[in-house]
Amino acid sequence: MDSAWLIPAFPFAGFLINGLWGRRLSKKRVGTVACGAMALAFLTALRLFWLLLQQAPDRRIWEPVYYTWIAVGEFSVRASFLLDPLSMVMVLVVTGVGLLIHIYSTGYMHDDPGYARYFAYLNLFACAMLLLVLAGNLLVLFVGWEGVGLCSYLLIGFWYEKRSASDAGKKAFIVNRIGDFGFLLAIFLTFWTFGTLQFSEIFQAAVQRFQPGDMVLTGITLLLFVGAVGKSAQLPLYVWLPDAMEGPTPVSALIHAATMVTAGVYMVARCSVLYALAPLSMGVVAAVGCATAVFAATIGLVQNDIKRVLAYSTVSQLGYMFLGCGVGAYVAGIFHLMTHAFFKALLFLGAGSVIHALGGEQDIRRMGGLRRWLPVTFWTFLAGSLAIAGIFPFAGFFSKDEILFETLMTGHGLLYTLALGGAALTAFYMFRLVFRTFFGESRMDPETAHHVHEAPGAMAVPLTILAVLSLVGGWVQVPILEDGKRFARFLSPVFESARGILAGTSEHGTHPSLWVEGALMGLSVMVALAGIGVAYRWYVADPQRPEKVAARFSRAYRWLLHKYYVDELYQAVVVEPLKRLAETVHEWVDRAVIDGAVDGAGALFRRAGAVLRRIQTGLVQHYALSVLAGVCLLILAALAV
Amino acid sequence: MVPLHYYLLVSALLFAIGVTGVLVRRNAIVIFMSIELMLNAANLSFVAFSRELQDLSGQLFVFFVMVVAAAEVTVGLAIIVTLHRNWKTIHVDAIRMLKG
Amino acid sequence: MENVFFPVLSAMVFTPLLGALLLVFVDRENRPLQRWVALVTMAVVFGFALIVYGGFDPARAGMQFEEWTPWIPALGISYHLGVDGISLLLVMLTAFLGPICVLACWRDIRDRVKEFLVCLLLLQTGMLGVFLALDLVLFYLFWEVMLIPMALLILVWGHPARRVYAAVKFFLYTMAGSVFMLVGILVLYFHQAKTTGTYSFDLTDFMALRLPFRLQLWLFAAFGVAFAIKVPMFPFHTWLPDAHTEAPTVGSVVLAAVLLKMGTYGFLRFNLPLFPEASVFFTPLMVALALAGIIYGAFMCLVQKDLKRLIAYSSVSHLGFVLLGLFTFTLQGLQGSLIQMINHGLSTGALFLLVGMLYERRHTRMIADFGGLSTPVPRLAVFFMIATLASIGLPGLNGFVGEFLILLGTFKVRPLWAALGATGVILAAWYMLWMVQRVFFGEVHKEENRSLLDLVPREVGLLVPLVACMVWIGVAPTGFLKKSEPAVDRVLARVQQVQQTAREKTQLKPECLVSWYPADRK
Amino acid sequence: MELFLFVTFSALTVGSAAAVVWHPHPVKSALFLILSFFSMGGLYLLLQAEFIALMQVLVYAGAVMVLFLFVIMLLNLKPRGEDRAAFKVRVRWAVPLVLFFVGGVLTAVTGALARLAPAGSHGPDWVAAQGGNIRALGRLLFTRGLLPFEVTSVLLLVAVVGVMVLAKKERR
Repeated sequence: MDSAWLIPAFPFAGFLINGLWGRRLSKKRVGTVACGAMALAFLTALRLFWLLLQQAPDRRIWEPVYYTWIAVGEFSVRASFLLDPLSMVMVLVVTGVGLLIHIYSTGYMHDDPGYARYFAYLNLFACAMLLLVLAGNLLVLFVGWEGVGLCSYLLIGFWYEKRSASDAGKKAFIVNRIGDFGFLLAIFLTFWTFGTLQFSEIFQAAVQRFQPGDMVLTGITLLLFVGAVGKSAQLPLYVWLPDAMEGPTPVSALIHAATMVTAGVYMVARCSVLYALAPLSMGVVAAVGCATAVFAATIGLVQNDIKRVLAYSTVSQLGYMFLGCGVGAYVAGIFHLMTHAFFKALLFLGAGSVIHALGGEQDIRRMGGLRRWLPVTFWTFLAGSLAIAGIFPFAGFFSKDEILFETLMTGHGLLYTLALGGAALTAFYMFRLVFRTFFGESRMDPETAHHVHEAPGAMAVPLTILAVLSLVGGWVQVPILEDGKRFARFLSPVFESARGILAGTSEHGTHPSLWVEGALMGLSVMVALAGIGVAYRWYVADPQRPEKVAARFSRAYRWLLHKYYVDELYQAVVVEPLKRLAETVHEWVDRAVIDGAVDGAGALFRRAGAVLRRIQTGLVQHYALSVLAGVCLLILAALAV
Repeated sequence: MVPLHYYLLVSALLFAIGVTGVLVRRNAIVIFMSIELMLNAANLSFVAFSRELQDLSGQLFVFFVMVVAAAEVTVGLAIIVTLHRNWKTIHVDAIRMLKG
Repeated sequence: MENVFFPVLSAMVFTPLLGALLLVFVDRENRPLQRWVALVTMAVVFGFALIVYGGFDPARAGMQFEEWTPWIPALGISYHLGVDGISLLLVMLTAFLGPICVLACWRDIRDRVKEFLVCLLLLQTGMLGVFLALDLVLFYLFWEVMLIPMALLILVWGHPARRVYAAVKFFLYTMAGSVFMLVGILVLYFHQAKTTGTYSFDLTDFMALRLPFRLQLWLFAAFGVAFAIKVPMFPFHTWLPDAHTEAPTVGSVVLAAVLLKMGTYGFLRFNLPLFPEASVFFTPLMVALALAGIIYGAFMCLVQKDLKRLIAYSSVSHLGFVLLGLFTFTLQGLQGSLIQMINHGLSTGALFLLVGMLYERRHTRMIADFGGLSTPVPRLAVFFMIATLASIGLPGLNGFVGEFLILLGTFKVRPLWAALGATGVILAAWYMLWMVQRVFFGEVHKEENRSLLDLVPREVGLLVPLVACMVWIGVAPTGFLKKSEPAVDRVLARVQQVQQTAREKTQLKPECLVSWYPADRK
Repeated sequence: MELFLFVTFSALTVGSAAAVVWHPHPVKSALFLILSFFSMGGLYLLLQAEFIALMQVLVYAGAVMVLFLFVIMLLNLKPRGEDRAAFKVRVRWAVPLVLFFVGGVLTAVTGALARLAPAGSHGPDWVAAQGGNIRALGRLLFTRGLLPFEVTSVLLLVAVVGVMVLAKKERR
C-alpha cells in the first residue's frame, strides 16, 4: 500500500519524458514510454487489488500519508491517499481502460505531427485522474479534479489550429470552472464545519454530530454537486461535453466517456455519507440525473455527427449514474460507471475506427453499409450498442437495470417512468447509429470509399478486448442468483454507513419478491427491444420514414436538431451581456469616470498654473516689492496687536 | 556725544534710500549701488551700537560685511558684464528670463 | 541562528548602489561588461538574500538580523533595518528577480544600456530598503527613492507614443498618495512625543503606542491612501495599465512583481498592527473595494486589446484577492495574502517577460496581431501556458495555494464575500484562456508571425527558475508558510485583541454587508 | 562742534545717497556714491572707529567704487537708458511704502532702546589700554574672530575664481 503513490507516478514520469524530450524520440519510443507507463500503473494497481482482497472486508481501507501540503494555523492538509474498494474499482478502470486507449492511440494518432505532445498530455491526464480517485481528502481530490480539467482542455484543443477545437477547449475549462466554484465553496464550508478535509475524519464526524436533514450538510452536498454537475456534464452545465468532441477520438473515449466525466459520480459516491444525511440533496441529485438522462437522450435522437450522438449518450448515461446515486443505490451507480466505461470507450473507439477508415468523415449521412469493409469494427460496435441499450446478457443490462430497479424500489415512480422512457430512447438512437453507419446502401463519395480500410492491429486489439468486457463486465453483479452480487459485496464496506443512515430514514430494505424483480427486468429488455425495433423499421425497412416524421413534427425536430437552442441561449443571456457590460464599464467607468477624474485633477492644476504663472513677471524688482509689501503687512499686523 | 538714535535715524534714511533705489531704478549697476547703500546703512548702525554697548564685536562684524560686500561686488559686476555681453543691455526690464 | 558576522542586510541593500557606482566607471561603449557588472551585482545580492533565508529562525516572530545605528539623533531618526517573516519572502522575491531582470534586458535594451542598468540597480536598492526599513523616515526615504528610477525607466526607455503621460501619471499619482503618508508619519511622531516624551521614528516604538480611536481613523486613512494607490486598489488603479503598457519589459516585470507588493506590504506592516481598531472599522469598505477590484479588474480584462494592458488589469484583480485576504483577519487569509503576493510576482512577472519576448520579436503587443503562435514558437507557448495556469490558480501551481487560503479565510468570516471572490476565479479562467487562445491557437493568419524565432537558451534559462518556483510553491508551500506564520500571527493577535471593542465603538457595524449564512457555527 | 560735524557728515551722506538714486547718469551716480562713502567715513571717525573709517575710505570709496566706475566705462552706458516719467511714478509709489517700512522698524528699535544698557567690556579705557582702536580690533580679530577671518579669505578666493570664470569670454 506504500506503493500507491507509484500508480500516478508512472504516468507522470511518462508525461515528463514525452513532454521534455518527446520531439527528439522516435514515434515508437514515445508510444512505448506512454503505454509502458500506463501498463506499469495498471500492474501496480492489480497488485494492490490483490493485496486488498487478502484483507478482511472491514479492514480493506488504507490511508497512506505522504507529507503536509499546506499548513496554516489550524488548517492543515496532507498529501494523502485513500485506498478502499471504491477507489480500487476506479483505479482499475482508469488504468485498464486507459492502457487500452493508449494502445489504440498509437495506431489512431500515428500520422499526427503532435504525436509526442499527445501522449504527454494523455499521460498527464492519467496521472491527474489517478490522483483524483486515490485522493485521501477533498483538496487532493480537487487537485486531480482541476488537473483532469486542464488535460481535457489541452486535449480538446489538441488540434489548436482549428478554431472550433480551441473554442471547445476553452468552453470546457470555463464551464468546469463554474462547477469548481461550487466545489471550492463546498471545501471551505466543509473545513469550517468539520475542521478537517480528510475523508475518513469528515465521515466519522458527520455520522456522530449531525442528524439527517441538517442544513450545513445540505449546503455542503449541494455545493459539491454543483462541482459534479460541471465535471460530469449534467443539466445545466452539460454544454461543454458535446463540443469536446473536437478532440481526437481516443481522447473522447478516455476522458469524455470512460473516466473524467465520471469523476462527479465518483465524488458523490465517495461522499455518500454526507449525501445520505442530506435527503434534499439526494433528491436534487436524482432529479437532475434523471432529467439529464432523458433530455440528452432526446437530443441524441436526431444528431448526425457520429461522435455527437455518442456524446449526448454519455451525458444521458451519466444522468443514470447520478440517478442511481441520488436514490441511494451507490453500488448501482458505480457499477454502471464501470460498465459504461467499457462499452462507451468501445463505442467511441469504434467510432474512431470508422472515422479513421473514412479519412476524417464524421457525418452518418455520408456513411452506410460499412459492415462489409469494417467487420471487426462492426461486430465490436454492435456489442457496445447492445450493451448500452441494455440487452441481456450484455454489461449495460445489469447495471442500468439495477439503477431502474432501485429507483422504483425507493418509491420514485415518476423518475422510474422517465428513466425507462430514456432507456427506450437510448436503444433507438444507438441503433439508428448502427443502422445508418453499417447497414443499407453506402452513401460515401467514391473517393472516400476507395480508401476505406479496416483498423490496424493496435486499434483492433483494444476494440476486441473492450467488446469482451462489454459482454462479461456485468457478470460480476448478477441479480436474483444466490451469491450473484459480488461487486456489491466488494464495495459494501464503503457504503455501509450511508446505507445505515438511509435504512433508518426511509423504507429501504424492503425487498420485493424475485418475481417482481424478474418482471421488471423483462420490462426493461422489452422497452429496449422496442427501441431497437423502431430503429430497424425506420432506418432499414423503410428509409423514407424518418424524413416524413421530421416533416410532420418539423418544429419539434428543429428544436431537437438545434439542441433546444441552449448554447444560443447561454450565449445570448450570459456571455454576450457580460462582454457588453465589460465594454460599457470600460468605456464609461474606467475611461470616463475614474481616469477622467485623475486626468481632470491634473488638468485642474495645469489650468491653475496657467493663471498663476502671470504673477511671475521675471522682474526681480517686483518680487522685492512683494517682499516689502509683505513686511509692511506684518508691521501693520504688529501695530494692530 | 551724539546720541545713538541720531545715528540710527541716519542709518534708517540711508537704508530707505537704498531700498527705494532697488525698487525704482532699472539700471542693474545703479540697483547694485543701492544695495551697497543698504549694506553701509547696516554698517553704520553696527558701529553705532558698538560704541553704545562698548563692545568691539560690532566693528568686527563691519569688517566681515565689508569683505563679503567686496566679494559680492566683484562677482556681481562680473555677472553684469556677462549680461551686457549677451544681451547688449543691463536694463532689468529687458532681461526677463524668469518670467513664468 | 544569526551567526553572520557582518551586517548582511545593509550589505544586501547597498550592494546594488555600489554596483551602480561601479557601472559609472565602465566605458560607455563596453556594453557586455556593463551587463556583466549588473548581473554579478544582482547575483551577489541574491547570495546575501540566501544567507538571510538560511539563517532565518522560523520560530521567532520578531525582527531578525537587526541593525540599529542613530542617524539624526536630534530628531530621533535612526538607521534601523531588520527582517521578519513578513518581509523575508518579499525580500527573497525581490532579490530573486534581480538577476532575471538583468538577463531579460540583455538584448532588449540597446540604447543607453549603462543608464538603464544604473536605474535598475538603484531600483533594487530602493525596493529592498522599503521591505527592510524599520524606521519610518528611512522607510519613507526608500519609498520615494524607488519612485525615481522607475519613473525614469518608463520615461526614457518606454514606448515613445505615450511614455511621458504614463511616467508623469505614475510619478504624480504615487507621490500624491505618499504625501498623505508623510503627514501621517509626522502626526504619529508628534503624538508619541506628546504622550510619552520620546522623539523617535522607530517602528518598534510606534508599535508600543495605544492610539486613540479617532486618531487611528485618520492615520489609517493617511497611510491607506498611499498604500491603496500603490497596490493599486480599485478605484485608484488607472495609473497601472498606462505604466505597464508604456514601460519597457523589465520595467513592467519589476513594477508588477515587486512595486505593487509594497502597497499590500504596507497594509500588513503598518496599517493592521499600528491601527488595529481603525482596520476593523474600515474592513467593510476595504473588503468592498477589494471585491470590486477582483471583479472589476477581471471585467476590464475581457475587453483589452493590448496584451500588457490585459495583464495589468489582471494584476488589479489578483491584488484584490490579496487585500481581501488581509482584511479577513484570519490566519489563513493573511498567510494566503502573503503567499499570493509572491505568487503574483512570479506568475505575472513571467507573463510580462513572455510578452516582452513576443514584443521583441514582433514589435507589437496587440492581441489581434498574433494568432496561432503555437506553431512557430512552441517553447514560448508552453511557458506562456504554464504562467497562465499559475495565474488562474491551477492546483499544483503556486497561484492556487494563495487564492485558496485567502478564500478559505474569507469564508470563515463571511461566506458571501468568499462566493463573490470566487467568481473572480471563474472570470480569470475566461479572460486568460481567451487571451491564450487568441494569441497562440488557431491558424497563423499574419505572414510576419510565420517566421518568428523560438526562445533562445538565455530566455529559457531565465524562465525556468520562475517556473520551478511556481511548481515549488504549488507543491510544497509549507516551508514558506512556516517562515512567516509567527510574524503574521503576531500582527493578527494585535487586531483580534481589539476586534470586539472596535466593533462596539463604531456605529457602522461591519455586518452592514449581508451575510447569508452564520459562519461561526461549529 | 561734534554735533555740527555729525550734522554735516550725515547731511552729505544722505544727500549724496539720494542723488545716487535720483541721478539718471550712472557715472554721476557712482561719483555721488563715492562722496557718500567718504562722508560716512567721517561718521565712523566721530564714533571713534578709526579702523573702520580707514577701511571705508580704502575699500569702499577706493577699490569698490573704482571697480564700479571701470565697469560703467567699460560698458559705455548711455545716460538716457531709462524712462524718466515712469521712474518718477515709481518713486511716488515707492517712497511712502519704504518710509512706512523704515519708520515701522525704527519705532520698533527705538522702543527697545530704553532697555539697552552697555554690557561689553570694551570701554574707551580698555581701548586706550590696548593702544588704540586699531590694535584693539586687530587683537580681537585674531583671537575671537580667527575662524571667520580665515573663512573670508576662502570666500575671497572663491570670488576671484568665480569672477575669472564669469568674465572670461566663452570659447566657441
